[in-house]
Amino acid sequence: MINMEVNIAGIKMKNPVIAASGTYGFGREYGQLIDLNELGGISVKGLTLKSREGNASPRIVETSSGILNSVGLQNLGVEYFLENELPFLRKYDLAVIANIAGNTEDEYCEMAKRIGNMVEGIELNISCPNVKEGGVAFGTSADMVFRITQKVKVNCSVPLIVKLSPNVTDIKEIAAAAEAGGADGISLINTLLGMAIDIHKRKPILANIVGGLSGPAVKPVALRMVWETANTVKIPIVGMGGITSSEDAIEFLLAGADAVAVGTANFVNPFAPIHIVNGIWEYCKKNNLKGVRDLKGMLIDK
Amino acid sequence: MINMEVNIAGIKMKNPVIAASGTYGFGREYGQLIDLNELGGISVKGLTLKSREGNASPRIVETSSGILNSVGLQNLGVEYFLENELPFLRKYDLAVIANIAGNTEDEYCEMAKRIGNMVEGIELNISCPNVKEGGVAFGTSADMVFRITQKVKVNCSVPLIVKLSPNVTDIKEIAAAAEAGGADGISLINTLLGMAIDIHKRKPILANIVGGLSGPAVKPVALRMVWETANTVKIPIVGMGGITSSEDAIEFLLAGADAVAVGTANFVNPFAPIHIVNGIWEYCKKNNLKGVRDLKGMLIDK
Amino acid sequence: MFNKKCKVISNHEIAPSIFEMVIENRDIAIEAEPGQFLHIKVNSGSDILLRRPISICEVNNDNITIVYQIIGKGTTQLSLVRSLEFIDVIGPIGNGFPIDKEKKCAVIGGGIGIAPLLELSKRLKNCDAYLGFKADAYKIDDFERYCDHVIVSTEDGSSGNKGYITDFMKHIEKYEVVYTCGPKIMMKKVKELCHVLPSVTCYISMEERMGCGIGACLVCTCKTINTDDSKWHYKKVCTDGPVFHAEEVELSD
Amino acid sequence: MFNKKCKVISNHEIAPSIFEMVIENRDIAIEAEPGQFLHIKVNSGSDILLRRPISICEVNNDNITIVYQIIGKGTTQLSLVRSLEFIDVIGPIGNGFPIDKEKKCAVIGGGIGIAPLLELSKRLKNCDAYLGFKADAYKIDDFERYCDHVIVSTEDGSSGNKGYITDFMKHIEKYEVVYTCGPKIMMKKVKELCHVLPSVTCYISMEERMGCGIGACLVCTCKTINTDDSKWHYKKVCTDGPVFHAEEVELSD
Ligand SMILES: Cc1cc2nc3c(=O)[nH]c(=O)nc-3n(C[C@H](O)[C@H](O)[C@H](O)COP(=O)(O)OP(=O)(O)OC[C@H]3O[C@@H](n4cnc5c(N)ncnc54)[C@H](O)[C@@H]3O)c2cc1C
Ligand SMILES: Cc1cc2nc3c(=O)[nH]c(=O)nc-3n(C[C@H](O)[C@H](O)[C@H](O)COP(=O)(O)OP(=O)(O)OC[C@H]3O[C@@H](n4cnc5c(N)ncnc54)[C@H](O)[C@@H]3O)c2cc1C
Ligand SMILES: Cc1cc2nc3c(=O)[nH]c(=O)nc-3n(C[C@H](O)[C@H](O)[C@H](O)COP(=O)(O)O)c2cc1C
Ligand SMILES: Cc1cc2nc3c(=O)[nH]c(=O)nc-3n(C[C@H](O)[C@H](O)[C@H](O)COP(=O)(O)O)c2cc1C
Ligand code: FES
Ligand code: FES
Repeated sequence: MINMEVNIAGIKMKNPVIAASGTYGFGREYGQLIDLNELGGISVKGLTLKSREGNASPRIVETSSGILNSVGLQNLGVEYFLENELPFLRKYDLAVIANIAGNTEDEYCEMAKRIGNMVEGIELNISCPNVKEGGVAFGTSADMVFRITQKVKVNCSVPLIVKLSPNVTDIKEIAAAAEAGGADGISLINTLLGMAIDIHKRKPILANIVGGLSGPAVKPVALRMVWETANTVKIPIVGMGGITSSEDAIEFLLAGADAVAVGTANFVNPFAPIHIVNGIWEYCKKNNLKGVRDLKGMLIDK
Repeated sequence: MINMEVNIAGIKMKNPVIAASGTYGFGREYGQLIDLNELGGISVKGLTLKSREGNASPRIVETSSGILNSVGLQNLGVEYFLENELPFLRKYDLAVIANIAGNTEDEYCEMAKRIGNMVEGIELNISCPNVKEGGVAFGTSADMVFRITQKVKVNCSVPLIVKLSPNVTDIKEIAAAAEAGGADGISLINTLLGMAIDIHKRKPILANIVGGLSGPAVKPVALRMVWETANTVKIPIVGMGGITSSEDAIEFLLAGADAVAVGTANFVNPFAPIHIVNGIWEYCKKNNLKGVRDLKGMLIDK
Repeated sequence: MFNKKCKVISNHEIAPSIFEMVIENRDIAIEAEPGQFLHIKVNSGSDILLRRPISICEVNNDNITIVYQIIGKGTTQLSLVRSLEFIDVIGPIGNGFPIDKEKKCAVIGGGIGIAPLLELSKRLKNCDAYLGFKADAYKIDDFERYCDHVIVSTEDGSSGNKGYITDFMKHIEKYEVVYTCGPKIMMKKVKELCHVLPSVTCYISMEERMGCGIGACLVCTCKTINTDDSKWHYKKVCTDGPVFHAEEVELSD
Repeated sequence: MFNKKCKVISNHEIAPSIFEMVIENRDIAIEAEPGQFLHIKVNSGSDILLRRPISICEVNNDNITIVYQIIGKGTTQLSLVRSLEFIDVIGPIGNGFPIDKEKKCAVIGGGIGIAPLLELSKRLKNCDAYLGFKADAYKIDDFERYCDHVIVSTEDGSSGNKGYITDFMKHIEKYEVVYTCGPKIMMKKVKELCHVLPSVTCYISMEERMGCGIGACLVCTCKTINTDDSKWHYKKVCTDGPVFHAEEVELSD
């Protein structure tokens, strides 16, 4: 028997594979194609206090082995989520993580309070590159990360995961600040800021000019940052960025992630998360591991 | 007639396409396959004061639409370059740019002095992610970039281009520091720090654990940084990162680059730089431009 | 909606740069409605990462026909698929064209935009087709089979009338429902023509770049106006559309 | 050295997971020496970005034969190329095996490492071949055509002797030159056997991950010892090798 269970800072999941925020809505759509019970968890589309329309279109560009997106947190607000989306997800056996983004520190706190213990965990999105105020602005200096984590933490009734931006000079410093601020876990990476130009129209392709890069292209950067973070903090880590196959996921787990999230890969293959769960299981079996938790720290890098 | 000439901070080139440092050696090898006279310039393999052996192998991993390398500045030193490599390049009609990396500020200055005006320009490599001392350590804080640029500049008899690392929170701040320090031009991006793991051996694939990501995967990030830099500084910019086709190069020129460098693409297609020169020419012709210089600032992004 | 590996029955060029592909899948075929689309993985590498949205052109028993134009690397790759190979398809997706067999209808298509109108014509009773092309016309025979009148125009005059198709729609007031798909500029014109005629209901099939293609990622939005309170919202082209009431959508740009 | 689009004459499996491909190019064929390799672009996308180094196995007039094993996505892609298609090849590259026709030689190959030894055997005069495989042996006939004696071993005993090929090289002292290519562990053993015999010169064909493949990027280095001053240096496998004097290279790992 291989134990696929993980416990991320108190969030118990039957397997370590989470649907990444913003790529999976609130589960309804992919639920038509796969059985959501197969997922360890879902991090829902980024929520804001009030409903938001997001950025103008085009909001997506395909790049080599990646995509740029600039959705800009379109959503109907936290209240709508709790009333109309959460009950749907409750029908399934998976951990629900509420990804929240605010314009001000107070908004983050208010959302955390409002959510209470209605979900298994809160993911503090201080790394969204697609909004003018808030978002990534909170995530790029260690001081601000420390402060906002500390403030939100006291308003949280459930484990608090802080989601970090890769657009920083030193991820170790930022991760340490989140830990010092009281984060129960860290997730990374959010998207890398990028751009694409239509040379015929001589215009940026995205209406928002810049957007966030995700998909296989970013995997090497994400993996490096997860490894650096794992060597810095003691709290659990959710690794993501370009994970497409179980081999990718295992790289992240070996690098020090306790769980993984799958985003862009869903667009390509809705069954990706299920294949990844199965592949991790097989790898554990082949390597005579008792469980997926044994993978963390097995990397020979000294 | 379309004027393909560019002048990068005093470095005159007959076209805007440069072979990127470290991917082209000192021109000898690719010179067996293409006519080096077709290039606008070459930035030679990173030079150090003394000869260096570099890092252990493996030094390369292929990733999705990219590669990680960790050469670690293997070279025979600046003296050897001037005596044994430069004379070969002098047989061709192209601008030679000496890419220099030091362990200390003094080493950078000494190299700049030693090189004198024997080349058309010096590229200050303060962004190599693959060496323990020096390299990127000088390139990630605005203060240090300002200081080293200022120090080296007084020792330079030729235009000084500062090559920036993309592994920073705010490229605008770093670019501005280089400009304030007296840089005549800026080149970017060097490689993004990344990692890859062999899940069967449970070991990082690179002997150096981490390496620098280049190739098409990084293009969106590079383009965004070039655009941000062009909106920040007045000095000329050499853009690079994933350029494979003339369309890619034109994106960089529209984003604000004055010239482009081609690195990883050479490994795939030795004729890439020539195709790029031709493609830029055709684009100018099709769009009734007088010359390649007209491309800068033609982006409609306001 | 299903995610299936579908057998390719045929795939060939029917006009310069225009390909017709027939794929086989019973589940998708049974559910398919005119105006819906398929989200297709065109290769197995990570190079062309995203799927490509292509409309359902026709349904015949278990077979679905799509017609696509070579635009870039995705459609080029699709054109290289050979018969008997399998392609990975999600579909059918989205809200198709609302169908009322009693009404007098017109389908107005421009270029590759004619594709989703064929199955629609087939399911309508009283339908005229207006089909505009740049140069080479295609699929005219098929429309003639299902429509009362078929009016064709080409910009170069090589088939049918010479000019834009909108120039040959003299009596739009005789229709109760108008369906349109094609270049934005054409659909704008159609929308304007219908707008001044309260008796004509107009439906538009929208295009936008897509990610998931199934309503989860919110990248494919278009601006819509709520005709009740005049407030605008972003709606998803993939699942709120691709077919919208003409009065609801903004056709900017 | 050339960069050419070469016509594929044939490409088929000759043993489980082992393919033989024949390509045509006069320029490359004329220059080719045994031990050199080709740097091959296996597809046109950016997905499998780098070229793959594959040794020259045999040269016949304008045709070059390579033999390769399916390892990962690059070699898989290569195996899908069909006859009459063109592939992009840089070559011939590197220093081949030094040839002295007067001397008594042995070629010692393990697995896919036998490939570069075939053209070598052909150009030598007095040569024995020792060929080791895990299970399925291949290309034995060809070696028998060019060599005095061919000794084969398989780990499962399915052809030739059962065991490692190094176990069947009893009298290595009878050779003046030994050439080896194969798994590191095998080459290490061969190197050790030769090391104690000053009369035997041993050449080793090295492998390392490559970027440019032509000597420009310095990613393919292996550790070498200068036998004069005992100082070590990194040398490039692609152009300083792939063939090295056994005493010069470190076979660590
Ligand atoms: C609902 C819907 C139905 C469609 N039906 C058809 C059809 O039946 N026949 C047909 O030929 N085309 C149809 N299209 C357009 C078709 O999706 C694009 O032509 C195709 O995606 C181009 O891909 P490419 O890789 O060849 O081009 P590229 O320009 O290289 O594509 C780059 C990226 O932009 C996206 N893109 C480019 N053009 C469009 C577009 N017009 N709409 C949406 N995304 C685009 C691509 O999907 C890709 O992500 C439809 C589009 C939508 C949204
Ligand atoms: C000089 C030289 C000659 C060679 N000759 C032959 C030959 O004749 N027949 C044959 O079957 N193989 C040969 N190889 C090995 C062959 O290059 C690899 O098996 C092949 O590159 C694997 O590619 P892949 O994409 O299938 O595997 P993957 O493991 O997916 O490749 C991933 C990356 O690692 C590199 N890589 C993996 N294994 C090797 C290796 N052993 N050596 C160098 N790079 C590697 C690949 O090139 C690629 O960049 C030779 C290697 C070298 C250096
Ligand atoms: C379309 C899209 C929307 C996203 N929206 C959010 C979001 O609302 N909140 C958030 O924290 N991350 C968001 N992300 C980032 C992903 O959760 C994830 O961190 C990133 O995409 C890297 O993982 P991937 O490469 O597997 O996609 C979004 C990503 C994409 C592609
Ligand atoms: C193998 C390799 C070696 C490199 N060595 C150097 C170097 O010595 N000095 C330097 O400034 N940049 C070096 N670079 C970075 C390139 O010059 C360039 O900035 C980077 O690769 C991005 O461009 P590309 O995507 O076109 O390769 C190296 C890159 C590669 C791939
Ligand atoms: S493409 Fe994802 S919501 Fe429409
Ligand atoms: S592969 Fe570039 S030097 Fe050998």
